[in-house]
Amino acid sequence: MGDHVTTSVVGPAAGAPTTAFLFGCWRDMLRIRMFEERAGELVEAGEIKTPCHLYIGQEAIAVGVCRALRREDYVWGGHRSHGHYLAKGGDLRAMMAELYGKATGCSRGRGGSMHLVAPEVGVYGTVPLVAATIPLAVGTALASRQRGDGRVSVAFLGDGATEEGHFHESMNLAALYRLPVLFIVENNFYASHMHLLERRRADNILAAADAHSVPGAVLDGNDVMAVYEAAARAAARARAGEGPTLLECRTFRWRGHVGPSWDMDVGVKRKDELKDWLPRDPVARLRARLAEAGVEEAAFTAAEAELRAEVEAAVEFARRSPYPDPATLLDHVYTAREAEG
Amino acid sequence: MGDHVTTSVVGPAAGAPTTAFLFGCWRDMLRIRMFEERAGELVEAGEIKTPCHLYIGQEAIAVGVCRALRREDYVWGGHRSHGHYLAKGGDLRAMMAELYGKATGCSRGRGGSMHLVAPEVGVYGTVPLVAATIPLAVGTALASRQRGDGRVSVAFLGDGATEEGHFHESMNLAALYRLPVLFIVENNFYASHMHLLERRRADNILAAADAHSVPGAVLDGNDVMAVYEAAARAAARARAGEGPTLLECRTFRWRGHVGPSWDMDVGVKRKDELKDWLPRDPVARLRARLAEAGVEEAAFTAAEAELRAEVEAAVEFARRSPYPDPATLLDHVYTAREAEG
Amino acid sequence: MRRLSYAQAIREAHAQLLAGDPRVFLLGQGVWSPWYAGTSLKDLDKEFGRDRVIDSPVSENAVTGAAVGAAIAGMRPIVFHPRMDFMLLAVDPIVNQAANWAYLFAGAVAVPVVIRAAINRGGEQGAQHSQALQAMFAHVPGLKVVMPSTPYDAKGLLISAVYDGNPVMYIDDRWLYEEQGDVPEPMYRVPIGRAAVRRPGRDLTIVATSFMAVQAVRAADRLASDGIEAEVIDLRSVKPWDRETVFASIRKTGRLLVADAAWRTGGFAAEVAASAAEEAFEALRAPVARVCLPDAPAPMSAPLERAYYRTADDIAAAARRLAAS
Amino acid sequence: MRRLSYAQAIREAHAQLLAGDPRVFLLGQGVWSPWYAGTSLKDLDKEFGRDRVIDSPVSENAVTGAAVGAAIAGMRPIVFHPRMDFMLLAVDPIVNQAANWAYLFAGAVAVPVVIRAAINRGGEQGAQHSQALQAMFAHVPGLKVVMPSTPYDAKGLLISAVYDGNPVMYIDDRWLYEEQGDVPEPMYRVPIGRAAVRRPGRDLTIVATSFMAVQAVRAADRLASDGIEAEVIDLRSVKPWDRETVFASIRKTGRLLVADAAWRTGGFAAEVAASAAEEAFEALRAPVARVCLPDAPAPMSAPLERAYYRTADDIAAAARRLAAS
Ligand SMILES: Cc1ncc(C[n+]2csc(CCOP(=O)(O)OP(=O)(O)O)c2C)c(N)n1
Ligand SMILES: Cc1ncc(C[n+]2csc(CCOP(=O)(O)OP(=O)(O)O)c2C)c(N)n1
Ligand SMILES: [Mg+2]
Ligand SMILES: [Mg+2]
Repeated sequence: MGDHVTTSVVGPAAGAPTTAFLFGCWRDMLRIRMFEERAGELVEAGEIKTPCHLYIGQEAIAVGVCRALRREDYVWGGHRSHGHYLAKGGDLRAMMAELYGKATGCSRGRGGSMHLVAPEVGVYGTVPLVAATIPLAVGTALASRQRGDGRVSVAFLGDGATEEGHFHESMNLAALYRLPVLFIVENNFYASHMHLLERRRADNILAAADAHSVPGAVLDGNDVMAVYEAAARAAARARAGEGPTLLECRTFRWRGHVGPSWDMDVGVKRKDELKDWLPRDPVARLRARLAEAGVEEAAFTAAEAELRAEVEAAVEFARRSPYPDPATLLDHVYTAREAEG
Repeated sequence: MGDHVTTSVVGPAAGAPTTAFLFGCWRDMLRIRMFEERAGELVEAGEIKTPCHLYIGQEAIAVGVCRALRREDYVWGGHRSHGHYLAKGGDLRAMMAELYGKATGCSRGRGGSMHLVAPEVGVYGTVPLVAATIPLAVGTALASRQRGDGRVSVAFLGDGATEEGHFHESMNLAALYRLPVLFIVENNFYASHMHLLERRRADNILAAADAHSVPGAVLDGNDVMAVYEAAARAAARARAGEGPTLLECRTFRWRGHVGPSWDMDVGVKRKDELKDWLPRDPVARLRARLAEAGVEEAAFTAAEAELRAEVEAAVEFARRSPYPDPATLLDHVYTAREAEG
Repeated sequence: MRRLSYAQAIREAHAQLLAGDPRVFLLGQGVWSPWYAGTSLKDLDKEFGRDRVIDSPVSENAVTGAAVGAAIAGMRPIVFHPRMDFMLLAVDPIVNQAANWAYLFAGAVAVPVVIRAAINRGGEQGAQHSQALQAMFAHVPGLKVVMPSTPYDAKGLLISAVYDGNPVMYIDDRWLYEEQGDVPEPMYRVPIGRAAVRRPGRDLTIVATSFMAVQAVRAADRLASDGIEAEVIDLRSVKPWDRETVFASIRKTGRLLVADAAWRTGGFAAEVAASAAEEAFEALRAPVARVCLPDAPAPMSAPLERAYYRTADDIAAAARRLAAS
Repeated sequence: MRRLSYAQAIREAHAQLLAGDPRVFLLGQGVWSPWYAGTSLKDLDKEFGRDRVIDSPVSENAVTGAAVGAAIAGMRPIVFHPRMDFMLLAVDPIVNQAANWAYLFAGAVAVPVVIRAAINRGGEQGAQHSQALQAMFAHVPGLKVVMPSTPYDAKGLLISAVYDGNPVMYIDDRWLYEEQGDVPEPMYRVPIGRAAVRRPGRDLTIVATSFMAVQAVRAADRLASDGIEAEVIDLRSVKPWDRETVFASIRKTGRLLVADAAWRTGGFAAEVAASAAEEAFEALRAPVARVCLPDAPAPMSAPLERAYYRTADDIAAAARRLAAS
């Protein structure tokens, strides 16, 4: 992954972020964007068949949060987690190979887009059952509390996931046991074809945190620094034993619920909303800010070229990789290694 | 049931309640109290074996709410529902016989204390899976909305039930569809052996209603008129198509979680709390108020005698009743009658 | 006779039920979506209004419980789960509540709810979007479970389910949505608990469910060209299931193969095989055989999916072994 | 050798695990209660502190999911459900999550969680406080399911479950809590997937689970006085189950009776009977027989409970019929 700024680089201790840090954030977001756009093309081309829920438009949330984390912190995601995986430091080639269903994939071709894993950087599994990983995040946080290992657990979830009862149960447990967990609600206003206000009376997700004594905030989810700073404060609270935080990050997904199309499940309403959101592109916004701060065009184009090359190399790697051997079909239903030691 | 004031008698349209109405409320509460005390004795005597969760101390809630309802309204309960069943107008003898496991029981000896039914007065089943009937209450309310039958559905639930995710899911559905349902939370501060603050950070159940856009209020659950008036307002809102309401009724159960004992699962803390709560006896409070209002001692003692006789007659009825015929064991696994017409 | 696809037949049943009975309504995830349920619910919201065709929040437990409650109140709700996997969040309202009600209250209260669960697998979706869990629910007294394999049954069993009076789980399989078949226009019922003999035969009995019933007929045609005459029984209902038809066939053929596209261990095929070994033992001339999914979660990668799922080839191969034994 | 009750053996296993391994902790409903879990967890909170013995809110889904997450993080949690019925609210974290993890991620992540579910029935509790649902979970690949019937196994299987490395459902039965038996003081393991032959016999094979294994031994003693020698096999684990021991016994006796105190249709007994009809068919000299609960929810009234539940008498009667056939 060349000089990809890994998430182990922690942001500015205090005060204004350095240009280097901001540039790294921009680059991380662009890296997700480029991966997703390429994956979308490959889905359209029929090369990738596993259902892909693209993250395009929401990149600032994954990057802003993961920039505030350490390598050993836990990150949990769902069906739309390409961005979470990359932002936390997951191997890009291994994810591309996974989308191709290859043996070199991060899940060895067993998982696909909706089941990603990178234990070496704290991604212990993203799965598409909505809200399913929220209690798991509470569980890794409980483990951290019991071990005193100072780790933070993050549950990335969508606005739709807040409708599942176990989201509420999980917040109550986290507050009750003062667990080091961040609930990052990516409110993109849709659960597949359904707008937020077709699923609840009010646009007030934060009130649920209050009901469970979980402090929280509402953020511009397309402003990576706003997300980073709030996540850094929340992570510090968590590490200090002060318990969970919920951050509602307001954003918008640009593409259809699943797949690359722009208008698959877009009603008239969504079309208008999309028009408002496109100008708030988190990647372009930060690029502009960096340009103002004096970063030269060459630096951007160089990074873009690097990333394009990285993604293309991953596609090549995935194409060249072998499929899993059908003889391995029944492997790993159970783990052989005993749980001890 | 002699001259038991049935729930079809609706309270004073407006202004101060009549003495007759208050007397009726007192009598309804006392009737529950006497039933429960007698049931407790019979459990201790080993005559009743089905697990009984006694309602003693909470009578004002069932009576206050059901006084605001009509015969055809739906009432849903749980494991501690003797009071709900009686307040809504369920047959007292049939419940006593059910506790004895007799064929004359309201559930024909199949249900016991934790599974009561009285469809003729809107009790379509109380069951002990915590929070299980909350979505069912939303369902009967949904049916009412679709039929426009003007009925109200009531879910009685405990503070512990608010920890189940489907309590939250249910409130969201009720608010979203503006359903005629009342969530009556009987906050007695314990879920079996666990105090409220061992199960959640804050004593703030009402905040959950707010999170789901359900209007609500906190009430003295030992003040039958406070409960009645709030329930009447909520029922009126529901019938007017204005949607659900949550009422947190603060109260205390006097006996152990299950069975008649006073201290079975009573820790030191609970003992002290009980000391504070005993003087707030909802039955005694209303009796005193009625005495002040000029009701003569004779009226009380006459009612007490009637009710004692009614309960004793029910015990005799239950004792004399036959057990279900084991040959009927496999009846009613499925209903024969087709769903049509 | 009119030909419809399996998905069209499901849609027609919904439309006729909604048009003919004000007590019927549809509640569940994706019912307003153009693609969530394939074409099996297409535009029902436009035709019958969003008060009777209700798309829901992502709250399987309360949504299913609400349908159960509405049924208790006398409505005829159909609650839809676009994937059976999601329905596992609603096991309490189904198994603890709906299934127990009639018995608990000695028939005083009925729960005429239809719980529709789609099996939606393959296409590299992976383990959490693939499960076929009929065995879990066929085990539960008080529930009925139907699994239509033809457009005709897809329509007739949905109508029967809505009017059965008991909680009925209606399990359809997305792999069947494009199957074509004769479907009468008027409403009609297919009796719950009655199997269909899809093909007569004397050499062995193949008992199959849902998608495997279609595969079994294809297998039987190939077997016939080898001179093996298989009798194919499509169970259509797994709870209750048609024991008499199955035993009668075994008494004729002496050989039983059960095909069910679900995990082998503890799957519904085990119940059929066990019952045969109890009640048609004397007639059995060879060991019973099961063609099921391996005891593994569904994989994702296409080559693994091909190795995992069972088709007519697998049934034919097992049938040849059985006929030879 | 030291005698302990089944409940004491469970408690001792917990205490030794908690004392010996900082990764072990206990989470669930009623673990601080003096009576919720009988004596099987008595005072563990006082002995090991409430940070490691954690009573929980009434939130089965998130509590179970939290245990799954903690296991993924390398802890060895035991999550307790005082009644299996309540656990139906936690089917998603168990079946969709814990069971799939190892496979989905090709072994990169393990879920060494123990899910303890107590069967707690009788005593006029009724349908929602009575269920024995081992069949539902034994169907699921990726899960293991154990059902100890003796104090010795209750201790040894819990220790094996905690160290198995996979999600293991540990099902205990309150009706066994007072059974006495020899229990060594030191920690020891009982292998998961290995059955125990409780009594040798040549005339028929009785395969039983949990409470029914105890009843089967009693039945066998009575049968012996009639000159019928039954071999009693206590499965101990239902997933995986010890096929070889069962088939070997059938090859010896030629007769199989399966006793499982759960609903008959689609119960685990069906899997044992079906497998016998597949793999030990030639050895079978009579139809297989099942002694199970009727296909009905549990009733409440004592006379109905007596008619509903199965005991040594029912096993003995079925065995006599089978031996005579
Ligand atoms: C338990 C469960 N129910 C339903 C689904 C179907 N489903 C997949 S994604 C989705 C919408 C999720 O919306 P949200 O949480 O807002 O995430 P987003 O897609 O917007 O990122 C639904 C309902 C599922 N995967 N799991
Ligand atoms: C789903 C479920 N989980 C757990 C239980 C065990 N249980 C029975 S009563 C109870 C406490 C309920 O407390 P609360 O809701 O406050 O009602 P209360 O007993 O105070 O009236 C619990 C946990 C149950 N019956 N159902
Ligand atoms: Mg969303
Ligand atoms: Mg309480």
